Amino acid sequence: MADEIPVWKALNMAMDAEMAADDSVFTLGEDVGLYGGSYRVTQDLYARYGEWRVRDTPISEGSFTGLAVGAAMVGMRPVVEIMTVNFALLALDAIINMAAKIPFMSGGQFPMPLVVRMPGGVAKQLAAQHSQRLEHTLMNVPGLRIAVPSTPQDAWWQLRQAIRSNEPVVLLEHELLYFSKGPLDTELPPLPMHRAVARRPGNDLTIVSYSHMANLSLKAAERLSAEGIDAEVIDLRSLSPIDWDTCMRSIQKTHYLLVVEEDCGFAGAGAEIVAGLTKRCFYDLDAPASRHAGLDMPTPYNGTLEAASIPTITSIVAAARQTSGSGEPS
Amino acid sequence: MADEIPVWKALNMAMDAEMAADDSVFTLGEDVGLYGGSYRVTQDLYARYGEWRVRDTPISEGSFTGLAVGAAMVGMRPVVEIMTVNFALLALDAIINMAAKIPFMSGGQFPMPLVVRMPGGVAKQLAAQHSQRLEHTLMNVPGLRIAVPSTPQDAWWQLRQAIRSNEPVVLLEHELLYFSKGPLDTELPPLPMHRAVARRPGNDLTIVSYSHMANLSLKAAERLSAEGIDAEVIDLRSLSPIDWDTCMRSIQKTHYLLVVEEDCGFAGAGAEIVAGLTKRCFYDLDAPASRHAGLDMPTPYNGTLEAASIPTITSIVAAARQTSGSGEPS
Amino acid sequence: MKRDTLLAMLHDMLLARTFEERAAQEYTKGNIAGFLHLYPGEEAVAVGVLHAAEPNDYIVSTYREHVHALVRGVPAGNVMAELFGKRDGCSGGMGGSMHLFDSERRFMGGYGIVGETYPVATGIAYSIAMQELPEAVICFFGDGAVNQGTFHESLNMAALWKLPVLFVCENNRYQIGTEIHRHSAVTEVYKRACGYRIPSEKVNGMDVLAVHQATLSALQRIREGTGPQFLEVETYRFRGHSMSDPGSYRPNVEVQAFKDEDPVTVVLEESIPDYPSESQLDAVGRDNIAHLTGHMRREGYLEMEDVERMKKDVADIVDQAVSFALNSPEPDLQAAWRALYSNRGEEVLI
Amino acid sequence: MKRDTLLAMLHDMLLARTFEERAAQEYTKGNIAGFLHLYPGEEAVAVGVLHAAEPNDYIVSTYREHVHALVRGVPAGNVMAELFGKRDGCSGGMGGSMHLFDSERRFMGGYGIVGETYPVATGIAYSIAMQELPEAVICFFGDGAVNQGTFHESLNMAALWKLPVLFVCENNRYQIGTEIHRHSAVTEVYKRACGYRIPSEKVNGMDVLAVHQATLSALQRIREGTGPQFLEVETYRFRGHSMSDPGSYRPNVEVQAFKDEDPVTVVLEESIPDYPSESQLDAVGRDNIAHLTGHMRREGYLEMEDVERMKKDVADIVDQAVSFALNSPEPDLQAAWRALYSNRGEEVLI
Ligand SMILES: Cc1ncc(C[n+]2csc(CCOP(=O)(O)OP(=O)(O)O)c2C)c(N)n1
Ligand SMILES: Cc1ncc(C[n+]2csc(CCOP(=O)(O)OP(=O)(O)O)c2C)c(N)n1
Ligand SMILES: [Mg+2]
Ligand SMILES: [Mg+2]
Repeated sequence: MADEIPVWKALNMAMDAEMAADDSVFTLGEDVGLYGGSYRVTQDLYARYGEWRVRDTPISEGSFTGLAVGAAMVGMRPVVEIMTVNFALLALDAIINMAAKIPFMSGGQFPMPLVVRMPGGVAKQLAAQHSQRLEHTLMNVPGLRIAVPSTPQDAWWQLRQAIRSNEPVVLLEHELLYFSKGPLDTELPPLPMHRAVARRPGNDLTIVSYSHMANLSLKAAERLSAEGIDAEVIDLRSLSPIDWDTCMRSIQKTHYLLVVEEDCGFAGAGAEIVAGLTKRCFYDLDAPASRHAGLDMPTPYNGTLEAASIPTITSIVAAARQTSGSGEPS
Repeated sequence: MADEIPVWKALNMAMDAEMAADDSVFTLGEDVGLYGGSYRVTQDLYARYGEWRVRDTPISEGSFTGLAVGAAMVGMRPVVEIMTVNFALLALDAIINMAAKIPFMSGGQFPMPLVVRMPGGVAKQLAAQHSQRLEHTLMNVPGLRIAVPSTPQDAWWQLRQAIRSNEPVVLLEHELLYFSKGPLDTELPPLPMHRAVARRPGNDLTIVSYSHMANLSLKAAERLSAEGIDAEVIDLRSLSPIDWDTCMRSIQKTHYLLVVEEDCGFAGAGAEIVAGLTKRCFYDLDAPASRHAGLDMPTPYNGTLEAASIPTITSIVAAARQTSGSGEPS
Repeated sequence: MKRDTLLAMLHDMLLARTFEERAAQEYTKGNIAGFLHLYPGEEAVAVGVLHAAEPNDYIVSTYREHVHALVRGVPAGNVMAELFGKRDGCSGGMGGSMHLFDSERRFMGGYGIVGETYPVATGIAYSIAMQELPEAVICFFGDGAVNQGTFHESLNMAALWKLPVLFVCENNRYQIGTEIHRHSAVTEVYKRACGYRIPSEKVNGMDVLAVHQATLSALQRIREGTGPQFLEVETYRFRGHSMSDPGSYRPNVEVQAFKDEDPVTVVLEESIPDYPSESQLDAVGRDNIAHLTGHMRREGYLEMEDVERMKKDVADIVDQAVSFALNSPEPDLQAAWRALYSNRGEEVLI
Repeated sequence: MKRDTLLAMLHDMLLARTFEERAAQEYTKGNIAGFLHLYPGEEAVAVGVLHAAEPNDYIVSTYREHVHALVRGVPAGNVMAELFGKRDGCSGGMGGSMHLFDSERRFMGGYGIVGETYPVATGIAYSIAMQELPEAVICFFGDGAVNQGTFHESLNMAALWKLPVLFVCENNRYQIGTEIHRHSAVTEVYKRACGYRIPSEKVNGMDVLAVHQATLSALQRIREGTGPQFLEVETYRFRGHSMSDPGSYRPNVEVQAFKDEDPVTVVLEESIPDYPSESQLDAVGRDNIAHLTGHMRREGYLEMEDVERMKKDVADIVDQAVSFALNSPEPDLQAAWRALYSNRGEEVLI
């Protein structure tokens, strides 16, 4: 029987398991050590593995991420924690121009077993600069892989798989998920790291989502079912690569697609999901695929406006109704 | 009668005109001064306006772009030249977290008459790090505007409009266009800065493109016409906002859509264009909208491979044939 | 120094402390959310520096900037309303605690991404220099912020072009939980300005007069055209990094040691005429704030009544600020769109 | 110093010069495209530094790195083939001139984005320190690169954690067309290491022996565990920044002045026994390379035949490199995909 634990704990256990198993795994970032990590993901690791393997850094995101790139080239397995995704804008050269390109530019001579963990998403009134979303930017980088776990079980395995991979992997962790609990069964074998899963089967409409929004979509689906709309909810689990097949199979059954994403809609992750699936399922779709996304606006600090700027369970329900043809016409 | 001049010259004249008209316009970047700019856009301005208004900078992209943000807040009109878009990854915090957010976060208290010019695109064997494309990243930033001129006439007006705007505008200039010539009629009134134009009318298929690829698409359309396929070519001229109406009118006429883009296809600019237009024109489209894009691969140095990694006139012709149902099924 | 000046400083320090402690309470009550970084312990920095600035100077600050805004003259009600996310907040409720702005008072913002203050300040200074105006920019940042690349890039440009910026490092010895010797190879922050040949000085941040004097001289040099200046102000924050940080990485004895030289409580205690005595006062030594009150008392500037009145005044100001914030309406979504497109005017885009 | 060592250095300097001038020709012929940044004038830096390195040390370089690769032992044919974009290029034709890599020789790449070498080198050094290996990393960068934020961030971390990196600034006084006094507030680059308390020294980059000696000592200190070291090597590039730069921003007289102390031509001229004379040689003064040949000739190390043979040798090597590059096949698209997914192995992703 699996215990119920929060996502941060699953990540913490995953870090511990991989660090115990392999001396070349180390982690670095601001306050990952003595302080134990802003969201506790590295808690107790400093005491257990010492300062060389759990390294507190200065506020130098560009260079400590680049440092991890250099270490990965010589076979170390660094796990960078960028305190939050908002500061990753300062590390994009290291991630995009270095980590993702060195294996290619060198003709395949170097490994890049780099993991970059980034807490992010819209949390609770952190205002515009601390509510940045980077899905789309990272997705457009060939050579980079992106995992977006939404449950403790996925967090546990996807972090471990990311650490074991020789390719650079970004883990986008949603700040609102860290303290949400779910079962973790460490004996369960892993899914392939980038496989999508249908969290809820349904026949009337396919909702494709990821991370925190996948959980909200599930809750919305329950409400929808009370109204007689039977939605299938697919949690992508990965934004690069995307598991198109799982999505296609669902659309072939439901004929309607709604993508739910928290990032700004214009040129967000949903653009690729919708474009990719419309191309693949054009003749299966009975209506245009819809996106229900964040507003194209920096996140307001005011709590009511913040909530209005991103999808909520209620708004997902409304969007689903409309997509499946059961709502008022827009 | 309009003279034929190269794009760099049109930009140079636009800079000159705005600097002459308004003392608060200044430009800064690496080698924009004494050297005259890598692509000659700032040629002769140093002698004419002096070092304070034409400022050579150290290699400090993050900070000199941020410096321009500060200057714009107090009403100056800085035009930053990031030597090439590839170095803009180092300036994204200034562009995204500062320029695009300060007017919003301050509740609308500050102007942001900032222009950031970036030569970019895939040029001639500059290899992976110097062939970065950032369309999609910048498009996903609310508060930012993006112009992508493809002719001297557009370069002339769009740069002037960008300088006069109080909002932050990024000008993506394609490196292969600087020395391509076209007419410039300085007496012609400007189009609205973000209006798309049909460069060639046609009835069988709509090709939506921008920048260098719009020019290649035009040439492809000529070849297609010899085969009896009458393609309408729309040059977006702007990636944010996008002029949906002009595109929609075309699709309502042709019923087929091909988007041609040079950036990596997965989560590229085309994802939004296709998703946005499919949603708006779902019932007008006789076939799924197609994207013909760069391969999802860093740009190889080898010239043959580089050419194979992005659309060419020939490959656009083939993609158009297939989209319009006249090619071999894929 | 003039009595009024000293009293004004004391007033602002008391206001700062009262305002921040009240903000902490309001946070606990749920009226404020998000990250809340408080300033207790560091008041002498903001007060000493900003009392030396002219109204035409510009201020650029961090996410720990409520007190900078207050001392700069942004009304406490508008600051509190911003923390509450209300329409009358100084950023219209869009920015919150980390993003206070007031263009009228040339308060150019609180920035949430560490290291952003350098380029913003340098850019404003560039504009000043280009127009040959007699103004200066004051740029605040922490000891942790010194290791961000923009520090290096911006200081080099400021020095190269002799821009009128005063760089003020609020060295409270911690970058959240990381103590300075674990984040900086050189812990004497003022020495790090040497790589740019920027005149640099270390000041005791517990001594508001020393901070004030050093700032006056630095601004004077800037206005004479010598280019940027650098002050490292040694200080300490009594609370955790933000409301969500218990601060358990610091030994209690360390926190207590600094509290003992707290600029505000010392001023308060000192201002009660009989305790401590003059001789006790003189013996304090390390606490230079004591010298201020000592000085004020010797000059006959400070009476028991003054302090009582001031305490009451600031308590009233803060109470009123909270009522004002509570009563201010929430901004609506239209206001948010207006803020986003505030610079669009009548422009036709498409 | 041993005769063999000196001859080997001379050989590498000649090879470097010949290789680069030939690359320029091949560029003009259209066999090489893109940006091509050449090294003539700076040979003594690469040769002096890299002859002091051990095979287990790592080298991290910039886009102006052909000579670093050659001196490190990457065969001229593989370097030339990479410039040609061919399959036998040391990066399989994927990287080109700016991105030479050779994992076997621990040549960790040429980087095209200015400032990337610092963090890469620091990261490799972190791995070395963590494993307590006796290795070091040599990190090259230009004078212009010193103003990138990563310089500051990386040097701080390297110093803080005492990482085994030798930072080598190739100060050729120009950042493309911007002379050093117009890009740096402090033009003595070695002084900029003081902000991190990294031992730092300025060396005459026209003197291969001085460069070699300074590098040996610095590496020695690194291996003793004292942490990072910094060398500023003063040098000059005779050509424009890249093939597309005529270099017209530099006065001719300046270029000529530096050419007069060109490490390579001086070595060549000096090695012709009768011209210039010993006394002429001694009079050269500023050109320390002349001291090398003078030294070598006095020791009986250098004969006319040696030089002739060497010149012929390097010409042959370069000729062969060009034929090798010409004959090497082009990589196909499959090879590109393989390079991109080289680290995927049998991994099942979906
Ligand atoms: C670029 C960036 N990285 C990390 C953070 C998270 N963060 C916020 S404050 C802080 C510590 C800053 O320390 P210091 O500069 O000393 O200022 P203090 O908080 O002590 O006033 C950190 C790491 C951030 N906001 N921005
Ligand atoms: C981040 C970044 N900005 C700008 C450039 C363009 N650029 C290439 S080399 C160069 C000058 C570098 O000068 P320096 O560091 O002195 O090296 P040198 O070329 O003199 O060897 C510039 C500006 C770049 N490659 N990367
Ligand atoms: Mg601090
Ligand atoms: Mg140089």
